[in-house]
Amino acid sequence: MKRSRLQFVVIGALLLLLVPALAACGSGGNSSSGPKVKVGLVTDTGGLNDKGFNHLAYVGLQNAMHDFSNVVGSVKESKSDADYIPNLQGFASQGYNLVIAVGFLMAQAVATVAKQYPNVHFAIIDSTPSDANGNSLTLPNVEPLLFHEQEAGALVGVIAGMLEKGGTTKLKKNTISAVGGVSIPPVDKYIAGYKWAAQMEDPGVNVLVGYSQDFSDPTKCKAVANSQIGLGSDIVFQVAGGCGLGALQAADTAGVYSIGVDTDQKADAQNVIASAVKRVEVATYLAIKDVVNGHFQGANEPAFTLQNGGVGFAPGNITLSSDITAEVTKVENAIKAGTLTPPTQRSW
Amino acid sequence: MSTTAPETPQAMTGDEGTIAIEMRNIRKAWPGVVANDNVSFTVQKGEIHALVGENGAGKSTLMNVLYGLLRPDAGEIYVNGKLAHISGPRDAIALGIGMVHQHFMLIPPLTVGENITLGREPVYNVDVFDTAKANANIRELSAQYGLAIDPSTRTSDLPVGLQQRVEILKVLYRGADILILDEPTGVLTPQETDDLFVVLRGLVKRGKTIIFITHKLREVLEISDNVTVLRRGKVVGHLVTKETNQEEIARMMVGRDVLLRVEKPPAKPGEPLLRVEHLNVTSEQGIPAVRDLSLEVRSGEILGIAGVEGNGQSELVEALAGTRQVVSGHIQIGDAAITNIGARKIRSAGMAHIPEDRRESGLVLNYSIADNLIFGHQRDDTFTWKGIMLRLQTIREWAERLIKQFDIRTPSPDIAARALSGGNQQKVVVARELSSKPKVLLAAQPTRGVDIGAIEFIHRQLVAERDSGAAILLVSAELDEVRSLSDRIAVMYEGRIVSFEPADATEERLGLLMTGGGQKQEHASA
Amino acid sequence: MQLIGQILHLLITPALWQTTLESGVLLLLPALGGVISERSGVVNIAMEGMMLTGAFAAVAVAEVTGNPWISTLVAIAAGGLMAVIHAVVSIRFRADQIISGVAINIFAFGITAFLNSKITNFQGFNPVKPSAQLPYLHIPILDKIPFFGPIFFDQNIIVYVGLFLLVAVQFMLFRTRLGLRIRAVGEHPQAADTAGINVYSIRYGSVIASGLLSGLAGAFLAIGITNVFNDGMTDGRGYIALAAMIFGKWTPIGSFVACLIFGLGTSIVANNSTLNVSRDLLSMLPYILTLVVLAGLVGKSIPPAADGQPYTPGSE
Amino acid sequence: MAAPQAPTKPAKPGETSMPVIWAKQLGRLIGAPIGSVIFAFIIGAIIVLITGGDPIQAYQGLFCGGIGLFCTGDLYSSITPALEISSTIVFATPLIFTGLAVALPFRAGLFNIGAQGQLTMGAIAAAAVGIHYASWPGFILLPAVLIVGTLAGAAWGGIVGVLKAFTGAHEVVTTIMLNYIAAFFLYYLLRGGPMQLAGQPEISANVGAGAQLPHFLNGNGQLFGQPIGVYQAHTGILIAFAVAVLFYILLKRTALGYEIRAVGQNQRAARYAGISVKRTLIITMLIAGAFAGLAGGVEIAGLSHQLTIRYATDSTGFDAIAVALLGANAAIGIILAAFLFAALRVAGPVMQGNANVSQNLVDIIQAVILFSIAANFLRTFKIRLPALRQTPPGEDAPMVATTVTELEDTEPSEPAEVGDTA
Repeated sequence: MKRSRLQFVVIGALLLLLVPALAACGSGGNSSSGPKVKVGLVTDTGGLNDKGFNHLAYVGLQNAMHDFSNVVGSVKESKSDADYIPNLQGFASQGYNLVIAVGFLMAQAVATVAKQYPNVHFAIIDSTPSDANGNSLTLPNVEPLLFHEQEAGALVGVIAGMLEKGGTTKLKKNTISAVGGVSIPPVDKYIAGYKWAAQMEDPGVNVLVGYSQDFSDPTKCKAVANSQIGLGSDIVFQVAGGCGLGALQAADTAGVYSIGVDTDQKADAQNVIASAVKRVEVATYLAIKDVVNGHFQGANEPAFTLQNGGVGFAPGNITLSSDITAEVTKVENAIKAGTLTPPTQRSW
Repeated sequence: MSTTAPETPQAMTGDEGTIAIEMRNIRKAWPGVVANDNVSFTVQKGEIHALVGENGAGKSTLMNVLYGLLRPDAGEIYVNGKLAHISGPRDAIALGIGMVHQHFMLIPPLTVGENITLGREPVYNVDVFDTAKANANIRELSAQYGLAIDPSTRTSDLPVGLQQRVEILKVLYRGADILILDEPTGVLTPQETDDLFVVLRGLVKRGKTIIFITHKLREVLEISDNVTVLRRGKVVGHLVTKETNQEEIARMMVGRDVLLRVEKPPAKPGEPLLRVEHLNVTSEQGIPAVRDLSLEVRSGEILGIAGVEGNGQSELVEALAGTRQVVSGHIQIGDAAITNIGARKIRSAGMAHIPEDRRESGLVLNYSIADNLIFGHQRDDTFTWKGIMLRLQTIREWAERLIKQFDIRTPSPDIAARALSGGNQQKVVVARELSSKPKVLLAAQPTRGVDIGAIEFIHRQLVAERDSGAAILLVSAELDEVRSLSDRIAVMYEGRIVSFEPADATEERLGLLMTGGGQKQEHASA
Repeated sequence: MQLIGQILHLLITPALWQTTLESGVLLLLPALGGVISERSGVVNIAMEGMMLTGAFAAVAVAEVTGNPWISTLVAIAAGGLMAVIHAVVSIRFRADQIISGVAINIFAFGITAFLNSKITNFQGFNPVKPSAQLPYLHIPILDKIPFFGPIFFDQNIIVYVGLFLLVAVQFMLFRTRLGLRIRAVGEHPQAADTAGINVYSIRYGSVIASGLLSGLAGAFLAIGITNVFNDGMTDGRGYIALAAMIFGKWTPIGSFVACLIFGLGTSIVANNSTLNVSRDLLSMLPYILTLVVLAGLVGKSIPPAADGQPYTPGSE
Repeated sequence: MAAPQAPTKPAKPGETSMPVIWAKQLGRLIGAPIGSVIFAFIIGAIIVLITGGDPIQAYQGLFCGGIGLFCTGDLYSSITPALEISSTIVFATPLIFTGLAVALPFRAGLFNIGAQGQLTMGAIAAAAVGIHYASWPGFILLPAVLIVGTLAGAAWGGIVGVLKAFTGAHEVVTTIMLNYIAAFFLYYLLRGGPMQLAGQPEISANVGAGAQLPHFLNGNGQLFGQPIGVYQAHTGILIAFAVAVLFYILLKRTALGYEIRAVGQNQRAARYAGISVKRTLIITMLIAGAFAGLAGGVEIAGLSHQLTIRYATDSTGFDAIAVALLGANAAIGIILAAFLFAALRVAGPVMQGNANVSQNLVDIIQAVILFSIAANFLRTFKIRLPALRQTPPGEDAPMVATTVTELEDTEPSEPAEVGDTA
């Protein structure tokens, strides 16, 4: 009897919690025709709804499913890095045509599984596969989807440097900053380009760089950003995915500028002046398209650059003066032309 | 003998003016135990009525029924002449009944004022506790009854006597006219007891009625107007204090209807095996419980400790067993000093211990009988290989042997001790302790809560153990048991041994000694 | 020498103290809940789950209504709902309160993540719009005071609410009839019962209050300090609040001090760009400090006497 | 109140036969866990149903993904059952160790939430040895790795025991703090600290080949249509079984285990019997820490071969609490519960990937299992927690539990049970 009361209470509680869910549930998935192309997406520990590259990769998958009716997509979210290998194997063992690993941190796992399944196509975002010693590998069935983040970083760096030089910013301490997640190449390349370009425009500018050690908890990035703003940063560049939303929010609260990352983030905060864009969704889409069309490139897949539209920048909520936009265009063209090459290594 | 039979309740109209409480034919039973058997109990307004009886006689049960903490199986309660339905303390409070519990219902970290007013707190601004008003009320109450106390003191900082005063004030604050005091002097020093009596007399003078539960007869004579004696759940007498004396009450209390005969040959005492010198031990509350106590028990002898419970027997036994720190003094088994060397070493020195509460200290109820039969010996070479691996087969055989030898009624040694009856549980403890062939055996309340058959069996085992040369220290609240088993009797009162008596000492004499009589009063020392 | 200079420089940074206060109040809210619950005798390690539920509810409702106040109210209620489960299981069923708390935490994580995926079809909620966020108050003039201005007059509204609740709970516990009864029930339920107090009502109320406060903390986290919901976003803060409460000896003020220490730990880590020490090593400091304090070097922490013990009437 | 003794009817031999008693005990022992699991699955189904999912598809996914059963139909026929079983074994291995690490302190009346941190420290130490002495031969290196992991976990657990015994610091709080400290220490080591692999944050170099536990299946061919290399089940599970046997022997066959259980059941009686409660608590936590530390060592040696942040971020040490409770704190129960939870864990992504039901359903199921066990916890497992001196007879004995950690405690008075069966 006691038991049944407990059940009543638990069920009742569940029902109450579930009320909002009822409104929102729907089912997705159109049936496809033609030879199926099964695509599996394995997220890193950030999960699908990380508001960062896992999310963007998922958008790319959905776009592909929309455009190619024979593409069937599935997702596995990794709860810890222990799940990387089983999740990749899970798709490969089921005869998936393409398995996409999202993120630099899966470099070793992809190499391990790709060697086990030489007939399955793999793609990994932000990295090449790597061996146990961290050396990158060239595997014919793995397509590394690499981006020249430093080029996107450079464009927003130009804006930041010009604004500082113009002296129209709030704090006037000639300081800008970047909030990184964890110090991994894709993050550091963004920041390297940003710093290089800002100092190219305004050699005296002080560029603060901090890491939150996290890609998902916004409070951490917010605290780092607040610290930087406290030290006089007028412009905060977030390079930390979902965590970085906290940095954007900190800038809004303090009334200073912010720069978004990966995707156009002007909707996420008021003071976003631009976003350094990296089209993970496009890369994912193209990788799927390659498999659909039988043009899988493997290790020969070219990097995504300003030149081919794989990276870029998106304007924000603040109208920039014409000399700034002109300068951005100038630098953009120079990079595309190869006359300017932003650095890829960290120098801080 | 001025016993009046329990009065037949008179028509309530006639006594409405004079009778405060009348309980008629109260019965309260638990499976196997009748705690109150057709008890009728009447208290006049404005008197101090002592309710006396041995431990387990049913006094507290009766009062808990009156206060609504227990529901009677049968019977009626009249308060001030009106039939009352008391289903909880709240009802009792509403009827003007207050109870000072043996274990105080005080909340140590709260102030005196908070404790007293709890549940009826004065407030202002909706819910803000009005400290000033509470304290003023209490001061007024204090002055009225002569119970001086500082309402802003933390209750935990008060000595026990003052804590009791807080309890009394708490009851008075709730407007009680009838006060039940359950063993109020059990925790008090003699000086504090005197103070309490002054207070009680003052309360009566102001029209309060007091029911005073005790087993200390000296106090009964000193403070009460009337006495009701309970024995084994029944009223055995109603006495007018002025017309009686300590001996008479003691005889009624202790009774002689179930005198257990133990056949035993005369003792052949040998060398002293247990020697205790000038032992001092404090209780949990830090109060001296055993005071400068010395005794010795010889091989082949049972020394019985007689005494009303709470006079330091438990602390004495725990100190000897090594589970309570000795403050000062010396204990030895044979020639080996065992003072404060820890329970394990004391056991290996040859001490066995039947603790007074088998469920709390003697057994692990969820352990099997076999496991309980080696409890405390689990590292002996007999039962373990190099102190590591238990020898299960040996343990099982051992258990089967003891089960047979001690007549433990169980289908299997694998049954959990929890599932056994009280008597069989106690046999498990006795079997274990005796089987270690101890030099000294501490037997504390060895037959408490045990059926007659098991009592006789355990008594025979103790005598047999004596005859095989052990020194036995028997502590029992049952005077009959002490008298029938012991070869010598030590009477303990307020932490001291007040007298060593021969085995054939009369019940009256022992009763007197146990309740603080029959010896020079050493009252003022506190 | 250089390190000392860096530390000094860090300590006079207003941002350090601003974040300390904000993080401290975020922990304070569930800690206050814990104080109330445990003062009434119910161990509550489920603040984590209650907070997480509150965070989820806040973001979900903000998405629909766009109103921060409605969202906050629903978040508070959602935390309270979780508390009801804990209260029923641990008071009515007298289950082990710690295990019930652990179960709440796992359950809250599971149900919020499950619903998050379900409602948004694995996309996650969008960041909450600024108009649906709990606002930051820039108190005019005062916020211009050097150093103290940004720390005290440039904070989220919930920081002020939290500080108000700190005073209110401290006052309630130690100055009001209700507080007296809560403490009585937590110390000695039998005594309270014999004094005519309904032990069960007090305990139910106290546990639910802890859920309401934790739910508020969840809202503060999700639509105040940040503007998103992430699965498991409370990230152990409920457990830290629990530790802070014990550290603070079951008093609101003491808990607040402990919360500030944890907040300072968080803040130093975030502000250490001037300090040449690993962030992760710095992050260990508050936990080590707590351990040292608990180890009794600073003083023993004694819980309410009946904390964790279910009450059965008529027992002694 | 004077506690009236409530003597119970003496057991009359022959009235109840041992097989009946055993059957009753068995029923009592496994009834609640099985009931809890069924109950949790029902709740899970309801949740799936009202959120518009198909519970049958979802549960088919859990069975198929966890234990390779019912891998049929459009959704699941592409799954290789053997691979799923192999993965379940992989995930069950650390859960058995940590489940034991939670269960042993439970038996002594302590609540070890710190298995996570103990595992972390074990993994760190094991990896450090395995990397630093990578060139050592396997017959030295492998034992060294496992032993060092064990010792590190024991030390981490021992801190809890010492604090508990000597200062009374509540183990729930100390273990939470130690979990965080261990986690941040791991992060430090792997994020710019001495163990980070150059250019690769959050992972270390691999341990030497000699430090690796063999897999069950080796070679380059195919098995069940998959390359053999994907079957990651490793011999660590055998060590887990061995430790479970050790746990059983420790508890049931050794004097120490006897004392641990006695302290957990009745500290007062234990003291009367001459058992040192403090010493027993410390030893218990040392052993528990050793179990969890060994989990870390075995994971390094058997599975990951490198230190990664998973050793702090995954929830093994917390899942272990549910495993221990569901497993009734007994060796065989823990093994079964560990396999159940591992199967759920492995099946979650299969269910999500193939049936589009969020794998967080698994967390909900675990929580509900825990709830329903907690509400019945005492009665079922007789983990004595309660301090109830007197039950008014006539009511049934209430389920009473208090914190597992009271230093003084008493038995609940429950009605005798042998007589009841008559």
